[in-house]
Amino acid sequence: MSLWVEALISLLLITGGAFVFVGSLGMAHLRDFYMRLHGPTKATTLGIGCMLVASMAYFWSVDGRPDIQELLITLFLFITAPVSAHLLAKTGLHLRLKHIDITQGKPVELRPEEVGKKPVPHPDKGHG
Amino acid sequence: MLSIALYITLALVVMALLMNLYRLTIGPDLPDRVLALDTMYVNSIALIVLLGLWLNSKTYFESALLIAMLGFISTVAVCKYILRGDIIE
Amino acid sequence: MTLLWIALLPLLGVLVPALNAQRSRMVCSLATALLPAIALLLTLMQIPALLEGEALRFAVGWLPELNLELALRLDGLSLLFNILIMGIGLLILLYAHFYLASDEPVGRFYAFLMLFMASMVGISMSDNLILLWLFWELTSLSSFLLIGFWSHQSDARKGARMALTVTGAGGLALLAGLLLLGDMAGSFSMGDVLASSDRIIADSRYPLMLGLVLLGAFTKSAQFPFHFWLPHAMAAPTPVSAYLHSATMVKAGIFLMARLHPAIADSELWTVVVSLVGTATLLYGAWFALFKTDLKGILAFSTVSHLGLITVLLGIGSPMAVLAALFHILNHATFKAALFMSAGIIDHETGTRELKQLGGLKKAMPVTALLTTLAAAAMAGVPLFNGFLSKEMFFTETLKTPVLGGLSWLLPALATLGGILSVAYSLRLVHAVFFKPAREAPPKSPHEPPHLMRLPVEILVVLCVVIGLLPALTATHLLDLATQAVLQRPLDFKLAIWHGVNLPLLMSVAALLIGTVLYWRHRDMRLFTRQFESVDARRVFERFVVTMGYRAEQLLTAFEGNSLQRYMTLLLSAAFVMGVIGLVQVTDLTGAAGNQPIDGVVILGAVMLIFGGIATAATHRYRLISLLMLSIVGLFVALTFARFSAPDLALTQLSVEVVTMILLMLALFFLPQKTPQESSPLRNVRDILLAGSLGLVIASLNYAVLTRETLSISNFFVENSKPGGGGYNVVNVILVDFRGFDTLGEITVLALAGLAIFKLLNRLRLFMPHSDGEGRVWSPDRYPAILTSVSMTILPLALLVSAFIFLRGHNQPGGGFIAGLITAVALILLYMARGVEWAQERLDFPFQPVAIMGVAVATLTGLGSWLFGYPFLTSSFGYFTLPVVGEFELATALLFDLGVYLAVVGATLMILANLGKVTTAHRPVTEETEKNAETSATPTSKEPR
Amino acid sequence: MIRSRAWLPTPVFSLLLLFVWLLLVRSVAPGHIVLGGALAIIIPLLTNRFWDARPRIKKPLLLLRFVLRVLGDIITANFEVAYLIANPWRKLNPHFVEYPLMLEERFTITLLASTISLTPGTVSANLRMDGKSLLIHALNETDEEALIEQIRERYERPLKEIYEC
Amino acid sequence: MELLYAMTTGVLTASGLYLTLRGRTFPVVVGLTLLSYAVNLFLFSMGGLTTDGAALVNEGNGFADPLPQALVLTAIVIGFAMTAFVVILAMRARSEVGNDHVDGKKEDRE
Amino acid sequence: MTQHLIVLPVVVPLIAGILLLYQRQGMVRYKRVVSVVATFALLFVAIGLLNQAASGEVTYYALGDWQPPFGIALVLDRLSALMLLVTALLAVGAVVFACGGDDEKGSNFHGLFQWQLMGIDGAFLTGDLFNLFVFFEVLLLASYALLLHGGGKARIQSSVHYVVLNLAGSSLFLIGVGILYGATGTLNMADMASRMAELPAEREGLVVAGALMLLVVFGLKAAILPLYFWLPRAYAAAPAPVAALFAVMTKVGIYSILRVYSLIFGDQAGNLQALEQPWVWWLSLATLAAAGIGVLAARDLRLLIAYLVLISVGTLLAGVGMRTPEATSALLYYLIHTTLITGGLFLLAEMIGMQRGKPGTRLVKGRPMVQGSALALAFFIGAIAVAGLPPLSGAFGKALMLNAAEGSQRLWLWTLVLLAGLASLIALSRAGSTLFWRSHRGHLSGRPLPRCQWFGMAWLLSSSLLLVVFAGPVSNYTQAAAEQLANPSLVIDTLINDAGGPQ
Ligand code: NA
Ligand code: NA
Repeated sequence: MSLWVEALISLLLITGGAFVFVGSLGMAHLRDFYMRLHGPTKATTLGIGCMLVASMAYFWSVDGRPDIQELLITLFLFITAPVSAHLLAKTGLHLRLKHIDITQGKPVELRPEEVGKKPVPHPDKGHG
Repeated sequence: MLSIALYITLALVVMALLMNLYRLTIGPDLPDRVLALDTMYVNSIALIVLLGLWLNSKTYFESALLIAMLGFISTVAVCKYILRGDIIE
Repeated sequence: MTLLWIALLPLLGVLVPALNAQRSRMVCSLATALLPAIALLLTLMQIPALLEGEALRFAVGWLPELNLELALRLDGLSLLFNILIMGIGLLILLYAHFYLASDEPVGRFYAFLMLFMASMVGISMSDNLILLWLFWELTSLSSFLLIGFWSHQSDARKGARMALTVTGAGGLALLAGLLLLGDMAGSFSMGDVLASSDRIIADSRYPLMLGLVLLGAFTKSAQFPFHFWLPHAMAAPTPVSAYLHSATMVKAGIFLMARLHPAIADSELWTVVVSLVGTATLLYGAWFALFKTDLKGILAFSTVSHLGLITVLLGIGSPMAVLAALFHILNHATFKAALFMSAGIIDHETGTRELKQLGGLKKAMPVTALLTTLAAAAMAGVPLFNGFLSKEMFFTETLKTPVLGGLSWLLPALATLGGILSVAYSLRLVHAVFFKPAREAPPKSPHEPPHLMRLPVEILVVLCVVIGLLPALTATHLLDLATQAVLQRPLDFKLAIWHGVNLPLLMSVAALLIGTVLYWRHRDMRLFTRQFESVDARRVFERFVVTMGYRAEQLLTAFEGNSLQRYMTLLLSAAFVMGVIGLVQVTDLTGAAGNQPIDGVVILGAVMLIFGGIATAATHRYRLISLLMLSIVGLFVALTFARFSAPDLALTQLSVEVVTMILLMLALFFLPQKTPQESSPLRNVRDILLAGSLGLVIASLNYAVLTRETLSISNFFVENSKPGGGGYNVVNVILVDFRGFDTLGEITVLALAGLAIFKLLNRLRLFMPHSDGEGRVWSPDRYPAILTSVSMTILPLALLVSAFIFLRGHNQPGGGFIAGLITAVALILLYMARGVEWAQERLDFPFQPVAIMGVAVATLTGLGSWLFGYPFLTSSFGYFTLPVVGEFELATALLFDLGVYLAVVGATLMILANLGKVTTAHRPVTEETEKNAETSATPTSKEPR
Repeated sequence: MIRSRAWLPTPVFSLLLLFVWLLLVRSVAPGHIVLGGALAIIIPLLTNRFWDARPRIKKPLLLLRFVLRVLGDIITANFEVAYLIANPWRKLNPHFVEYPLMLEERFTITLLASTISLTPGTVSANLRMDGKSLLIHALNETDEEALIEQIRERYERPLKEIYEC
Repeated sequence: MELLYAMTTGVLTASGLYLTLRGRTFPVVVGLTLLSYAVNLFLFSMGGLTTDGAALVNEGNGFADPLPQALVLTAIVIGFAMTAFVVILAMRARSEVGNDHVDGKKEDRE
Repeated sequence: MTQHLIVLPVVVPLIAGILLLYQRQGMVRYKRVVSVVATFALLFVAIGLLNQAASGEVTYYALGDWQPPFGIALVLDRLSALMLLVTALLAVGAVVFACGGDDEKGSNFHGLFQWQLMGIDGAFLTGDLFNLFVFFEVLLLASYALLLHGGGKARIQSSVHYVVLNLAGSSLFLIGVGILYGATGTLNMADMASRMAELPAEREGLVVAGALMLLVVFGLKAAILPLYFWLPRAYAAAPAPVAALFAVMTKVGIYSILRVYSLIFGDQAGNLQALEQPWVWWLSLATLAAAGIGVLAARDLRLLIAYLVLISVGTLLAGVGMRTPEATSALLYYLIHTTLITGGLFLLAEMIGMQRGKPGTRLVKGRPMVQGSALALAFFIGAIAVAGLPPLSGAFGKALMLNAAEGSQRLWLWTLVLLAGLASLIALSRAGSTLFWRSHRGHLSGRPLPRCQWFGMAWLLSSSLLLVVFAGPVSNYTQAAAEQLANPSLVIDTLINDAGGPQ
């Protein structure tokens, strides 16, 4: 394996690792749920993407034939990550999670039709 | 060089996972925990990829693929649960 | 062979009345009498042979392991008893024919009676200890049926149960005793046992054995203090009482003592115990007979008393005492049967057995009065009646025995006292019923019974008199044979009415005189005894049984508690104890192989797993959070498998993990979202300690195994995977080939789970909460649009991946199971995104047939090898070449794996989709939100639905 | 436009599946092409019934351009977000933006929402139930109008052209 | 490494067992699931821990013992079937009995 | 076909199950025919196998043509043949009974029934420890499903305990098997037994731990004292034909104890020989005591029978605990008797309950029964048999057991067996007199019971008489089986020494 290839792979790996790290860092230290959502959605996805590319490059150079299987994982991630982020955000809104005060924009109120009827007490005490 | 990069990356991923665990533990709310778990799933793909590089083996490719697919589905299930209670309705 | 017929005929006789029950009573009675009559005849026909000293035996093997033979004997003792049993039995049949009311099921009655007769004959003829016991218990059972014959009466039911319980308990003791006895004698054959007296008595277990055997005998013969059941057994119809309590059942105990006499009686212990118990019974029974006001009650207690008398004689055990005992058995049977039947006639004719309602009956029933008086005289031991003879012999023997040493005068004195009481109650019986005017009017106006009903009594009374007058002529041969059997040697004796004036005669005279006086003054005595009479044995017994049941229930409730927690604690404690016992024998926990070096990733995995495990437990009260923690564990278990070179396991674990999560969440919706704090801190500490200790044990065992060299058969699998199984993936080859049988079982389990869950979901009514655990109303957005469209995209990709994983399984990680789960999960995603109704419409195949088809495919693949003469599940594979495609491998294992795939898909969908379906139809949604949900699910109306 | 046939309802999609198959098996041996081809035909036939309405790509070239643009944006977006997250001194201005949708079909809305989530500092948080607007959370945004305009021009219009017009 | 592995199985076992000792169905079910994870790890390790073994017979040697792997696979599937059953049984029990106690208590104490 | 005879007890019910389960609904007649025919076929197979085993030769069937110890082998000896026959006899009674209408009270009865048979037969045949686990799970899951057949609160409630305990038990099973594999490196029981001889000392403790863990599991299935609690309610709640079949389920546990410890820890095992013995012995006695109390406490006929099952468990395990060929032979005789009779009694209880209407099998005053006399006769016979009274098989079984005890064992066994017998006697006479004698006066109402039910019940109860008449031949067989069992080298030689090695 040539030095350049090795350097490229190493770079890709470390970049990927850094993105993965940053994504999780954002998730760990940002101050409200909606902000924390951004890290994993974008940075982590890209980080994994980088590592997968590194892996592709590595096996390509080791086996001597193009091997781009990892693209499939990337494809999956790119399809699913935004959807899980969307659903999570929706969940957050549904639970009326607090956002930090400096958040601008319209208040994150759901419209009346997006809120169900008044809660009904459960007849079975065991529930909740 | 590659092995050093591998070590560094591994360290980064391990730290990322520990941060996921931190968020998963402290919450404070359910969506935070779910997010942390989802991220943990994705980060473990990194772990698998690194393991493959380490062992010079593509044996673990499917595991990574499955994590990508199934991690998503469990996140969907939990979100649906929080939103609607009944996940298959 | 004749012996077998003698024993068998009464037994076959059970069927006769059962078959003839529908015919007229006359036919039924006659038919029933036929077989025992023949048997009696056959028995009598053996007398010449017996007199010539022949030993009559019959034996065929039955259960050699238990030394049980169908062995019969007919000696003098059996002869005596057979004659009593069948002779009196026939008389009873005649009597019962008239006694029972016309609407009573006489067929059943006769069947019970014949069963009883057969078992008594069996006891009398058994030549094997175990066989004896079999018949012994059979008498308890058949007497239970007879006593409870009038089952609509509470007295009858209770009396029957009491009799069964007491005699049954005795029977169990007897079994133990007989087993011991057989063991001591080295044989269960009666002949051998009777010949091994020395060995038996020298054995250290002799007292125990004797106690057990006597327990059996005493309970059966109603000896004090086990006598209490007998009076209550009088609830039976009178023929039963007459039969069971004069001639047969109660005599079984006596018979046993007589039968085993040669083997076990030659000891001080026997003499003391048996004669003391007998004496106590003699007096106790006589005393209470004096004060009973029920006719049958008097007879019952007098029976107890006379049985005591016989027991005393057997206890004394001298040859003449044995003779006296046997003679009294014969005499008692005659007069007591006669008296019972008379009592029955009186009861039958007057409608009552209460003394106060009876009186002056000699006018209405002169013949019966005469017969009863004669029989009672025999019972009282009046000279010229048979009872006098045996009682005289009894007095003689009590005078001779040295059993109580210096207190030897006590026994004759007590015997005389018994005689006095006997005279008194006999007198009372006759006088009160026939001569004294009645205090109250009886329910019916009495007259004489039909003549044939009285016939048995007449016969018996005649016997009493004839034997009493001509003992030498009538009874000598029979008694000679019987004593010879009991003593195992001939005895020279002469039966005579007159022995001259001697002490026994004086005792008899004294008994008659004082007894008369006593009856005259008995009213004062009654006042005196009233103070002691308060204990009602039946009530005590009933209360005892009820209390025992109640206590048992209490104990059981306290012990079992219906608490899973307790059962679980016990199970885990058991596992802990067992593990510790193993561990203490592991000398060095760290084995020779030692530890491998550790690395960061492993530490991370361990941290995650340990944290996840503890967190799952710690957060269990917040159920969803606990589930999230659980899925950390699931994920890292999969990663651990990957880390330690098990990709198949990692894949399987991952897919199972997701399905499990979905399942748990599906269920959680219908369960409380939180667990209230309910365990006490102490309880928690206990649980933590228990769980922790067992965890420690498991960890230690795990460590001990891990640090030892592996010595496995696995090399075989590795070597044969490709050449023998046709695949590079050993794990898969093991699953579908080497151990395909396991996998077949495993998919059966999976299909079964689907079927079982389908059963659980059938007609399941669930309350669907309107809000989550915090009281928030559910989001009205049932099917978030973005999820909906993504699920469409993922499905085909997932199917492709699933096909890929399936096809490569044999050579690469993968296989039918994982592929099946991926397919199922992708379809479930569709259910989640679009709802059951929508998905069901498009996924129109039923799941159960798919799952079953999976099992079928796997099975048929296995069966296919039969065609080639190989065992079930033998695989084969080959390489084929097709144009364009090139060479490829086909293996039957792939077909097997297809079965696995189908079973997994079918079963998983059966579980998840059916569970989803439960909630679809009746989810409580208001119309308004329903409409909104609809529009959100389909934002534009242009889309076809 | 390729006419759909009964046995091959979605040729483009089938091609994609064949491609994915070849990726999976890491081989272009004829056997695998035959097998993959078969699967690429069978699977759409099996799953066809699950599509309410199949999205029809009307301008494939435009789609390619769109994909490349989004990929580029993803990369820049990530560096931006990484910088925002990693720099503790930077003051963030989170912002909720209600984005009025022009698109009507669910599939295209999904594409747009995903694109928004993957690109600069925004996550699509909620699709209103009437399907008329999308709630977006921006990590650091002060100008609401500019954001709406940027999304509209950069992503929504191309999507509308590719699929819906 | 073996020590750490054994500790992990031990802790997982203990956590699962603790949950199975709770008085409500759901924690018990979760406990059983956790327990089966622990048991699978335990069973898996009975062939020893192979850190860099080949997965396939044609990929050289240093094989992880395949037999325990096959056993664990079967155990996972059976465990899944059992968990599925018991979880739905818990639901059904609640619908029939009205509460989710497993300790024979008749009513809720809340 | 004859060379495949050994695998048929698994394959026949498996295929029958497939045929029955393919369609969920309808085809009642077809399903009944298939199920009954399959069960009778199983009976004939079992008779054939018994015939084969009676010669004393141990035969095995290497599944997939992989020879032991590598592949899974089904092993046929006298013991397993006997168990198969008992199961088939019981199954015929239960399945015919079910055709009287119980099968239609829920879905998939016959299919589940067949698969339960498959699980039971597999457990009796397999020579592989892990395969035993798999068959345990098959029979357990089928039993869970069958237990729920017909629904109802009591069934659900009792099955929660039953299922959860058994799940925990399954985990322990895996741990036990795992340790034994880790310590010996094999799963085939005969192979494991042969390795006991030269087991390194440092592994002995591990083997002990594994073996005793398994003892806990088997004890749970067999329902030995601290682990029996799941049984009474579950059995009492189960639908009659299922409860009848369950009568053999505790015997699977007992069989496993007998098989595993006599083979693996037989005389070749040196220090480890008979390591289970003290536990089994003392706990079985305690079980007897507890069951005796339960019998006295039971206020329902089904519960009473369930506790009678428990008495039989205690008695049988005491036989196992004595660990002599005589005791084994005695317990096998008793096992045949108790399995068939308690099964028959469960069926009878259902019939009585149906005729009594509302009070069901509760021991309270009820209405008189239409077919009261016939039922009373059947109850009398069943009660005599189960209480161990002459002249039926229970008495023989009990006497054999008592006779097999040696020395100081007698004191305990005799006392407890006899007291338990007395408790049964008291309870059964109370139950019988309440059910048949203490009825309300009044008109007889209700319909006569279906013929199938009479057949099924009579089929099982009549076995008691046959066991008495043929006591000699039966006990000869059990004696031979016990001797074979006491000589593990037979199995080891056949499976390992003569056949072993890769092919
Ligand atoms: Na596989
Ligand atoms: Na499997």
